[in-house]
Amino acid sequence: MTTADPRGENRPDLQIKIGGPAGFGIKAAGQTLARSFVHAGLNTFDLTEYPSLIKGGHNAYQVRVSPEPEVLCHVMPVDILVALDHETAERHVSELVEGGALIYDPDKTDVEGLIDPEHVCAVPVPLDTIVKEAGGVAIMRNVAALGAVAGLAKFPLHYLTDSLEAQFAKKAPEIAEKNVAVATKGYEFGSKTECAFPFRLSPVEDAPPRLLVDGNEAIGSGALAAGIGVYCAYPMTPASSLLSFMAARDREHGVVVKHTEDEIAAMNMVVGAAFGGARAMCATSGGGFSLMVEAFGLAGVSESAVVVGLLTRAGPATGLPTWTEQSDLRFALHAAQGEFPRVVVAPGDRTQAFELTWKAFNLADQLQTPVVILGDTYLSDNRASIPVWDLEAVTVERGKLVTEGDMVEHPDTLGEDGLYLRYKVTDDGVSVRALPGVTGACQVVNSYEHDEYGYGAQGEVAATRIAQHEKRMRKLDLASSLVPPPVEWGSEDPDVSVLCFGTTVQPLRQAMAWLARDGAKVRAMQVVTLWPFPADAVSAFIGGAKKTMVIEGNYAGQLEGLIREVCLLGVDHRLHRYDGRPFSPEQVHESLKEVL
Amino acid sequence: MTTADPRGENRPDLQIKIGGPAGFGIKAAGQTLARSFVHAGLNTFDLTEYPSLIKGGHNAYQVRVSPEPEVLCHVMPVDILVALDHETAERHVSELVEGGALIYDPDKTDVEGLIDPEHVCAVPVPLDTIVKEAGGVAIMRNVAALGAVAGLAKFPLHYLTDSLEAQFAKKAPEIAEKNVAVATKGYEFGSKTECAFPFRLSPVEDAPPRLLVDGNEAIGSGALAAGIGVYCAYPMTPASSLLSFMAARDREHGVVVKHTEDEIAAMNMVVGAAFGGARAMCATSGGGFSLMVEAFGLAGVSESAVVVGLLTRAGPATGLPTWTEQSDLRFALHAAQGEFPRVVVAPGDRTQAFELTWKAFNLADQLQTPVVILGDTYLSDNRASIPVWDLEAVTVERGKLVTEGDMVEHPDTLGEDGLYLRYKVTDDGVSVRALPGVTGACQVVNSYEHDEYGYGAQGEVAATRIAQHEKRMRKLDLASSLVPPPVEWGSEDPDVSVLCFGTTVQPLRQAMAWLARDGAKVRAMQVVTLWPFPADAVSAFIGGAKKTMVIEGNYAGQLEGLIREVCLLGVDHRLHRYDGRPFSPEQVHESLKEVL
Amino acid sequence: MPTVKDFETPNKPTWCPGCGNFNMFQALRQAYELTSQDFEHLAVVWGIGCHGNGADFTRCQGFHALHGRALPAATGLALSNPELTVVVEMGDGDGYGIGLGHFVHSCRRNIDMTVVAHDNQIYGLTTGQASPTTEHMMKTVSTPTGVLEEPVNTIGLAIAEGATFVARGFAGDVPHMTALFQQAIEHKGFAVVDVFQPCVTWNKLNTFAWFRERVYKVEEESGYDPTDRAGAMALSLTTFHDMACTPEQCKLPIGVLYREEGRPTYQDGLPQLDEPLWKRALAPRDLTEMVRGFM
Amino acid sequence: MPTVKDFETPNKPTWCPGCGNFNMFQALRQAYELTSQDFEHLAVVWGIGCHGNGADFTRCQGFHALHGRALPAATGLALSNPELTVVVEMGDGDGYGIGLGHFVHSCRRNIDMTVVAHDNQIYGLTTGQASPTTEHMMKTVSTPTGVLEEPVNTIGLAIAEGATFVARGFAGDVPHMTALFQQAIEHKGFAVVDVFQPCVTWNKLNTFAWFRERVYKVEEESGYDPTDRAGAMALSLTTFHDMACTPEQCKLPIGVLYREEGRPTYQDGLPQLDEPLWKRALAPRDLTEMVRGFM
Ligand SMILES: Cc1ncc(C[n+]2csc(CCOP(=O)(O)OP(=O)(O)O)c2C)c(N)n1
Ligand SMILES: Cc1ncc(C[n+]2csc(CCOP(=O)(O)OP(=O)(O)O)c2C)c(N)n1
Ligand code: SF4
Ligand code: SF4
Ligand SMILES: [Mg+2]
Ligand SMILES: [Mg+2]
Repeated sequence: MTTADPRGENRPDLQIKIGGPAGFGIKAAGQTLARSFVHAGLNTFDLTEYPSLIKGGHNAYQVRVSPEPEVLCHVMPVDILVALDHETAERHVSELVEGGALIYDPDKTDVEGLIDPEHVCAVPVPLDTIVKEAGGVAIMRNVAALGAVAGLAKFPLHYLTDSLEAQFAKKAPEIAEKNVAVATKGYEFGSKTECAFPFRLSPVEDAPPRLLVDGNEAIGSGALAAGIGVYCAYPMTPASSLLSFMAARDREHGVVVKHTEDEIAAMNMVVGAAFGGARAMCATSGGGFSLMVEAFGLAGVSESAVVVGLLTRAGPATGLPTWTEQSDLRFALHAAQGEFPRVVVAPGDRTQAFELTWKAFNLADQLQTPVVILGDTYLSDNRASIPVWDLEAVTVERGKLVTEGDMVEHPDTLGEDGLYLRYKVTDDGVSVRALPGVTGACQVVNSYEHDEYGYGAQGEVAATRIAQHEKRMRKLDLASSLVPPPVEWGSEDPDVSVLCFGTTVQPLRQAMAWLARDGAKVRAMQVVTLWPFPADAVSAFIGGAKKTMVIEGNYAGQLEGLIREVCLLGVDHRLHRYDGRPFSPEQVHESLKEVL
Repeated sequence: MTTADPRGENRPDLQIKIGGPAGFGIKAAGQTLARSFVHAGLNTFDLTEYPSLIKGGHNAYQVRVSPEPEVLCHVMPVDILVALDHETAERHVSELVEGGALIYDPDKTDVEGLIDPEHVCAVPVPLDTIVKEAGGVAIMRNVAALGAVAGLAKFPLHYLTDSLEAQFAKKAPEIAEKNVAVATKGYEFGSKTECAFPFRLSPVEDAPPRLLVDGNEAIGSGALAAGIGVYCAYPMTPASSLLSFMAARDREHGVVVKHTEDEIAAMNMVVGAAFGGARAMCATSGGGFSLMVEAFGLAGVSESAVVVGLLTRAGPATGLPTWTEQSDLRFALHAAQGEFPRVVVAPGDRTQAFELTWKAFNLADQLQTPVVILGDTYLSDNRASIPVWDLEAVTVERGKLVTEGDMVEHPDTLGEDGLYLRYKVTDDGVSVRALPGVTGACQVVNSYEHDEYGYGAQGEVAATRIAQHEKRMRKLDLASSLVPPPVEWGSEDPDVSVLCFGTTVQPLRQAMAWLARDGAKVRAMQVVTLWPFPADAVSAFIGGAKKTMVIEGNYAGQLEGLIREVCLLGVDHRLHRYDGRPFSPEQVHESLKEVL
Repeated sequence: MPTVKDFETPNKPTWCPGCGNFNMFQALRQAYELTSQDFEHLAVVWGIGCHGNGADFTRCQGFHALHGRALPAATGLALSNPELTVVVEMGDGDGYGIGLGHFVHSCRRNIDMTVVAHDNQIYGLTTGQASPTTEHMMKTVSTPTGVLEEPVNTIGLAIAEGATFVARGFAGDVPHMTALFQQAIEHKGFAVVDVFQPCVTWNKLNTFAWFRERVYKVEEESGYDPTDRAGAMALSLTTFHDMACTPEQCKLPIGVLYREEGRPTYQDGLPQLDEPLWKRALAPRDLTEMVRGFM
Repeated sequence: MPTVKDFETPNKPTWCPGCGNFNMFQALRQAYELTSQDFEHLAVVWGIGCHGNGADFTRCQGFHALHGRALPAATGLALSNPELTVVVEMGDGDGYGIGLGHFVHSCRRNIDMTVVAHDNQIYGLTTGQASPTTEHMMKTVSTPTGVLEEPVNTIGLAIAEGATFVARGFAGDVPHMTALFQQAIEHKGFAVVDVFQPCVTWNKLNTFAWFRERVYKVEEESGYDPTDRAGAMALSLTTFHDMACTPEQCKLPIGVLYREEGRPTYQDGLPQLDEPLWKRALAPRDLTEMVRGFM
């Protein structure tokens, strides 16, 4: 996908790519770099690519950095390529822009013939030697390279060294010292380069504070903010880091975090914990969700307030474990036998991930039904700098919940016999939920169809079944009034109207920014809540449009199919991707231009 | 649902209902009765209703019998009610038609006040006494009652006694004898009844032979005919009897039948067995399928030829274990992460169940992908008499399969290095599959994305991924040309055009027969293959229709949604049912009349 | 405090007349009375099977879980509220078959919980298929030529994997069962009581009479030491038996087979579980400090 | 017959330098040569984990199954063709964690198959979470305050549940491992070889050096009787150990810990499995007789 660089000539941003063998701390290096940029008031957007191998494969990490108030997405062209080994240079040198720079170790790589010095600035940095001289260890080669990047871009060194110091201060001050020495040496090499490198990164004064987080950190934070009590998971890429995130904070925040024996246990435990009244969540990727399906249905019929993170990767089956895809939308909508209300929300970025997560807990409690947060590898794995979350906005809405006291104080929840009706048929479908411990709250939370008490035998009576089934399904109406609406932006008088869901919003935003700059008129809608589907809003969006397009990261066109099914409306154009890579904004830009 | 009896005045058929406590052999009794009818050249259609309890609940079994060449469906009105206990009489007496008969034990039930002798013929039969006098055991009360039914309907006793003799001859001849004595005595009571009972059942001479089978027997037979080698299952209503069916025939037919530790194992074993070259199948209901989901995706990505029986019941979760529903259609279509080709076929009756099952094995082999047989409790549990299957029509098509020899004889399957390419990219998406044991057939059947050899690491290369993913998905085109088309019948110039899938075809056929008799013009389509969806046929069917309607046994309108999604066409009317009961033909009839 | 009768619901038990579940139900209610349970804090989680129908008959905080998943559901419940007494009733197919993994991992956890297995050596509810504890070579509808597997050694498994109270009861002896249940509930840690529960409808081999001729109480054997782990594991091997074994050949020990006091429970390792966790969700958690770490 | 080198593929192993998997891979190939395997009939099934990457490196009839599901996949394969030699390579998370149920049920079956566990006491591929064999209280990313569970007693479990060949190897001793693999493959029945496989990247406790100080060979102990089931189970308890245990405190037996000859295998109970079952699907089965029974 070699496309022109739509960022244009006078762009303020730089895209830096660091590549090397797996297991060489590439990701950590990229994150350190990003952190020091953000501390300097710049904004960043990272992209990591790695195979499902601990070592031996090839890893790459990109940091796009800009002084502008927001970096919307990663981009494909590379301004500075840091090749920690020869393979990286060979693999990625073609991605360098005209005038870009290659940082490499002259003892490892011969750039002769690899680059044309007319077009690419060669920056030799003897990484090994620097590290050896500083008495450091091999992994510090990264740090030397980071120093060179800073030097090359005239970025004040102290942001980097401060960042390194903060990072290592706790572990061992001598290591911090060595890192600083290595970075400083690398900086020298980077700044004294002979060829002209036109880009420079200056700190932004008085920039508002930024958070540097990936999607899993955002989801985890949202869950913590919501007052989560129990988090259960079995590791699975890209959800694993969310387990580590929660586990690292369990005692401090009073959360029980359980690495379970499998995903079946995780989901069942979460339903059990929800019965106990804890806010409970599990998260996994598609394969683990497959194993959760049965208990997901249990949550539906037992009306359990649970939150499930489904962070998808490229399938089917084990598929491409470390690569992204948006192909589990329909699976999320239809998983489990029988019919029950569910909510599916798909955050597009880290800000939404935080917000939708705490909101998911409210929805689960208000609706007493499972809520799915549908993310993907592209979101989970990559950090960007974002505005500080609005912690004040977080609310805890637990819906019709009785936590203490005696059910006699809630006479409307009792049957004629004075006993508590856990599944009382109500207009909005939601019954008052009394927690274990509340006097008089005997109940059966049931995987069988059941009557209002929760008893299973009576569930077989046709009228009871109908009443309970319809009661549950009625919750979808309530849900429609509670769930986050789609997000629209762009031209008021568009030539093309584009729909997407989830993380595709990021490249789309970037592509649209470029198009708007060039005067093209595009309007976009991100369908935030996938179920219940915002039929009216989507129909209205499509209804008046000149040309319509759906962009989604799968083969079959799942969002498009959903639009067709719910709105009975077709779309004119579509862009799909299913090679494990996220959409690039260049690709989206190109594709929109074709349609325009 | 009290509706008129659309069978009309001079109907030739009789509906007999036997009810009593669970564990009293009600089902066996009904089946015996049906068998003796079929032996007399009559046709039957059974309906069994029972709770998920071994004993203590209430069971009912209906047999509709007719001298006509086919009985299309069960009906609701009852002509003869056999009440083995008082509860049955109370529960079901209102279902009796004008002029119907109640057979009851006068020592157990007082019909005074329960029936109006003007309208219902009371047939007291001292069941207990009969059994005692014959020296029989309690369960023989059923047999006495069957005798009374035969007597009442003037049905020659010997069909019943022959049937009993055949049934018990093996076990113990003395038991057979006692049963015959009891039946004979019951017959006397039935035939000497005082009130007029207008209906009578005469044997049909020279009737063609009939099979008396339920859906699971039909599916099991289809699998056996296809040459199944491995059947794996974990018991789950209504699929359990299929496991017993297969297990009872394993050695005779050379099939390895494994009751596995769970459904996860069942599905994974089947994929393993398919690798070995056996024709392999598993079956379950929705809950078990939930657990199979991950390995179902494994079958997809590894291109394994497996057949999965998904015999649905009313959900969600444990739901209503012994009751029917058609609510897992979308689940079957979207189960498992990622995208891969699958075929879903839904038999409507026992004839189709046999045919579609052996065809499913051919499709699985030809496409090297999983094929789902989507049935339900209504099909699995109930017997009807049907024309003898066309065993001559059965074929074994194993597709591109090499079972023996050396791969050098198949040079087009080898890479440039001379090694076998299990996943060679082909035009139709299907690669030549060589079984273990074939010389030179080294391969990796892989749950990861992979290259043409099957190696996983290369699957991460974007181009390889795209080639393999597109290759797999292309199989859907081939599938479209191979799968069974929809079935259409009815008026050529319809006022209403109705669509359905699966077993709903049975009540629909009956309702349409009644409507046709009364001159109404209805046309129907049974969508036999649900995926790949027959877009053209369905669009054509709907396109020219005056009014359209979908009838399906679920809440959400899943078939309708599919039509909307694939054909971008709406339908005008719909009839849903989700109380665990199958549609009755009366209900369908009524509903169609409203629409007409 | 509630007494035996109080733990009933308006629903009449629907088990087959003579089923071993009736006695277990009786013994359990007695144990609840003896251990002074109250309705609000007695949480019972059932699997799916005939045993699970007890959910309709027991007044408590009930959870009728999925087939095989009673243990993880119960674990989640226990981990959400330290004030509950958590009891699991599971079937043999349920707990030792499809749910076996959870059972072993729960043993390893020594989670404070009582597990009662209704071990009728058959699938009752699905009408008589072989279960993981069905005798070797027994014929059932799913194994018409005989079960080819050895039965699960439930006791050996539980002891080998870390359960700290492992007992076996017999549904024909209510007082003995009651005492076992009581001890199990009072035990701090993962307590398993595997009960021989004759299924009178489907299991025509392992009947009340069959067991009566074979069971003996370990506590009546002089010298049996339930704290000797290797000894208890060795004894567990004696529960393996053939279809044809005579009462002399297969003696079946019942009673407390193994007990270990003082090992920390899973909950002991969770200082954050010092109160019901719903109390953590009364208001948004203050994350100001944590969020600063992301800046 | 193929020799060691022949069992390689064009793909270079990608394990971390120094990983215990290299030695296991070496020993396995040697065992394949020693047991005269041919490519056509040697079927190896892998779970998902670092160990599973062996699927790319081993020339055979390979099946890279789902995480935790190598055993049922292998079982299906074995039940479809009696002419195959079936070997399973599984991880500790894979086989003793998520797949534990299958492991126990496979032991009960005594299915004729060889299972090699790459037991590195950690989740390698998902970057260092606790596994079911991780030491009690060890800190990992998923258990930053320490694992609260006891590790699975893999050996005790296998023996208690019916495996007929149970051995333990150490990835630091290739000849010893090779001999174990060879015996396991030659054993008729369910053969388990659990191998201590240091993960040099994520498990900084159970290193090669750590094991070298602790392992000893049971066959060198005078008087060890691997046919004594209770004795072997008792010995399995000695594999439980603490993080802090000294080489003196935790001696780890390796070698053949239990073996039982002559017990019928699962396949022995299946007379219908007398030829590869694809031969049953060459033409439609004649059902005329059976169908008559429905008339
Ligand atoms: C996932 C799943 N598979 C299968 C079933 C069907 N099922 C219900 S109960 C049962 C077995 C019952 O046996 P057991 O656990 O021993 O309980 P019992 O009836 O003997 O008390 C089965 C297989 C189910 N409910 N869920
Ligand atoms: C259902 C499912 N859950 C989670 C994963 C993610 N996963 C892949 S490997 C692995 C654990 C690996 O540990 P282990 O089995 O010990 O193998 P090792 O890498 O140590 O060889 C996990 C959790 C998966 N592939 N499938
Ligand atoms: S089937 Fe067996 S276990 Fe179930 S209720 Fe009847 S006797 Fe009890
Ligand atoms: S992570 Fe551990 S187990 Fe995996 S390859 Fe590296 S050293 Fe081996
Ligand atoms: Mg049982
Ligand atoms: Mg491991």
